[in-house]
Amino acid sequence: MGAAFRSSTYQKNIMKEGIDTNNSDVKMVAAPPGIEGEGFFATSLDAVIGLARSKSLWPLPFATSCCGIEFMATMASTYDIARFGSERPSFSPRQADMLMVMGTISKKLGPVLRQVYEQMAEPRWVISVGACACSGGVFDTYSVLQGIDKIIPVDVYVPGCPPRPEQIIDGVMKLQELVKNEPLRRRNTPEYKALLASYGITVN
Amino acid sequence: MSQYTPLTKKIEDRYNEEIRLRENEDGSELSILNLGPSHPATHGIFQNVLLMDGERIVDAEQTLGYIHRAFEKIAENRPFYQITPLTDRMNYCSSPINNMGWWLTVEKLLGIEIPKRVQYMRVIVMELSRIADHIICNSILGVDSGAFTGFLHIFQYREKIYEIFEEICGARLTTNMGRMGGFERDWSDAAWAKLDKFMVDFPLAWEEFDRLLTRNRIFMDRCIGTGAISANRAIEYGFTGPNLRAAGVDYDLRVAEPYSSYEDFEFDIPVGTAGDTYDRYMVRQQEVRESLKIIRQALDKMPKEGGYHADVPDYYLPPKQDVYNNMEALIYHFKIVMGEIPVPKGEVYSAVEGGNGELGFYLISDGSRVPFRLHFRRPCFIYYQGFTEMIKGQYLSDAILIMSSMNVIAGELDA
Amino acid sequence: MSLTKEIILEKITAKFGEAVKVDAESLDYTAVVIDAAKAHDLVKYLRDEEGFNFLTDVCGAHFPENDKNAQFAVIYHMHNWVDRFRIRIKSFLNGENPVINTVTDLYLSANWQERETYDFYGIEFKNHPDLRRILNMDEMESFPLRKEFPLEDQGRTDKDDRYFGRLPQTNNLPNNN
Amino acid sequence: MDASQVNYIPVIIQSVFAAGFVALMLFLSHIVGPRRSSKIKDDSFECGIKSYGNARIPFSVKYFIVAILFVLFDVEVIFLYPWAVNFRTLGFVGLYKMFLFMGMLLIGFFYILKKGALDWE
Repeated sequence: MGAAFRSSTYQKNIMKEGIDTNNSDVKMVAAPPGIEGEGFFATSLDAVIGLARSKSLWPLPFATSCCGIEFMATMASTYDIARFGSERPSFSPRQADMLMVMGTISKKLGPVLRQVYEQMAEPRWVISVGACACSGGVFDTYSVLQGIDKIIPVDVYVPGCPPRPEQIIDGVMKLQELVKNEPLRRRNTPEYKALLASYGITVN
Repeated sequence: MSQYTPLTKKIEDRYNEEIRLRENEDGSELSILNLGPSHPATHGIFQNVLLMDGERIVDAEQTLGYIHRAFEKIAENRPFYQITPLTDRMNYCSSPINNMGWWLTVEKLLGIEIPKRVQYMRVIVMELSRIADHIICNSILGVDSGAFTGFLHIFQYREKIYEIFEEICGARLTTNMGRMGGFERDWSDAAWAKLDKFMVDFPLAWEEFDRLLTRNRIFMDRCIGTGAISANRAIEYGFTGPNLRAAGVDYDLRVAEPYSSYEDFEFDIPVGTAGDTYDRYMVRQQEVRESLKIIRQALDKMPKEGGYHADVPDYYLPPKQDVYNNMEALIYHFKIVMGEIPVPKGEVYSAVEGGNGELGFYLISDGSRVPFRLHFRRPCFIYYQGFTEMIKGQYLSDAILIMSSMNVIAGELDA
Repeated sequence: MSLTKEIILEKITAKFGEAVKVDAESLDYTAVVIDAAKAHDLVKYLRDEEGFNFLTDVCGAHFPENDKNAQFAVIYHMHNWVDRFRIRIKSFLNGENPVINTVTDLYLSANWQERETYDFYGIEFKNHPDLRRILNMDEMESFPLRKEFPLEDQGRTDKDDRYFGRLPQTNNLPNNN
Repeated sequence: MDASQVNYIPVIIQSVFAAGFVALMLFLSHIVGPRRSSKIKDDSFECGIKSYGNARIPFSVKYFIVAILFVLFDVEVIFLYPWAVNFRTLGFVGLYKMFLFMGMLLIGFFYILKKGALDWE
């Protein structure tokens, strides 16, 4: 698929659903919208990069409590998350794409989580797995941070206590959709900078 | 978030004297290494600041409380049946044991007699979750020493145990199983069928897993002789459970203080000799076989009649169709749901043999609907104190193995 | 000689006299209430002479209604493995500055449990090797498990008390998140 | 460009393509990936807490010795490759030469063992 590079238009290109050639349950990933010709296929750089990124999200499993064990089940052979490109979990934020915060984040752990998030390389995404990470969950106590979106911006929330492995994988797939449709210029837009500034993350 | 001086600085100030003194003859100095909160090797969130002499560990300092969720404070604001969801979030690798431990404490306080059949069902559930806990511990010990396939292979059987728990109580991991006096519903035929199927093909898989690791040359070299602790030193540090039995002491609560009719089953307690990582691994391997033996005996000797809960209308929710039809059930239902159950005033301590050791519940009740004070005796929190002594003088890579062989679970550590 | 409740109680009262009282609260094991000053000696006596080789548990409790010098309590659980006999030792402490001496020199397992009790209740353990907070943040001033300390996080902005039937009372506790 | 050099052209094309692909990927990720640096991000990652002190501390010399010895004996293996490829054409003469070469290295190895460079304590 020789892709001729057109200057990436800024507008979000909404991906239309893949065309189901035959109704087999295996759904082939659809090619991004583009011009089909004799022996060539031209599309926007955003779409190609987005598709590539979405299929190779390396997770940083920030697993603290029960959701961490459910993530272990997701990584194991029955609900294999490696089918979605997340084969290699990277525990150092340098090579991680998506920060999966799983489990309770206490106030003592807040600065640690924030440090890990800030040291992740752009483009980075955050999935908050489980009720404790999303909103403090059942622990409305003096020592638990009521939701990690108080200290870091979150892209996908996965409800459940703990969410079933299918739910975690559904969260990853939702994030893949987000990544596929994200324009390359998003990280330099003023809105994104304002979002980070609202969390006190200084961005130069 | 208040800014705090990094812990490594505090430790460095404390060890400054030692660092300056210990100018090694080959010119190397002691260094401070931070095995910090977000680290692949610490399965969970706790921090070790290590004083290292090259590869060897000179001293270690632990920091806990990274997922402290104030269980004991929450337990003081919740009626009795709402505390079970708390207990299964403590040791989430074997949560049904915690639930059953809590129900045994409440039944001891309220003086409820449990029919034999329910006790046998509880024994089956506890032994199943003990197997699940040991599956995680031993397979993660394999992962830490590099044998990833063992984990992938044996973890399917933990999924099968999850399916059995789902049949019984609807949840996989945080089970919230059981009620005061028994179970919320009788076990469906699917649960019994899945249990029988599990009992057929799990022993073979377990022997396979055993053949994979136990006589593996690399695994033996890595585990034998590391992190040894003597028996009386282990008692001194308050070790209980597989870690203590690995050190050579045959203290097992199921035999020392039989509860829930454990005395009807014959099983023996595996005991190690050296108390090192390999012994802890072998004790857990053998304990899984003992648990299978117990489940088989429980399945054979299971009394047919006896229902699935004790006949205590004061504490056990009446079935829904009774509630709509007759008056007493409605009153009982209303009182139980509102938490106005008759609770005597007094203190009770009851302990259960959990996946990691003696899991105790110390309950002070002043007759009101919520416990006045509930303290959890968490085995992980107590025996993790011995970690510093066990890793002194060991290599850093062995310290990782020692930590995962002790099966320290963060949820139970910082409850 | 298998220990029974009467034997052990009579031995303890023989040794400690009136400083010891039987605790009527307990519904299961023998329980003894002892003055704070003598708690360490009782634990030492039980360990050396009576063969209680295992200190199961150390925890604290807060009884705000009790009179002035019995508002806090430290509870030790000990277990004699040979005779399979458990005992509970409770000693009440003053409400203003609860102080008791540590048993870490007798049992190493008491170290962290006493630090946790200090962390939750502010009970001072004299000559404890390293008494500082263990589970909460180091900068936390108040002791959270005391009864007057509210459960919920005070810094919350999203949970409006009016929806939960609680009047938004102005609390005078230091804001400590 | 006589005959013997011509059949090297595919090898050159192959290596150009390989190097080119690597260069292209690096260049692409350089221009596409957003670069963002802040004080905290450039700080060294120490398991989530603020790192303190510098990592350049003098460490024991035995690490360095073992590393250099490894490099030394690893290079020795590289010399074996050309010899192994035309082992048959060299015949016995080549074999003795290689024995001589290996013998000298063995002497070096035993010297190291006796001097105790490899024992770790």
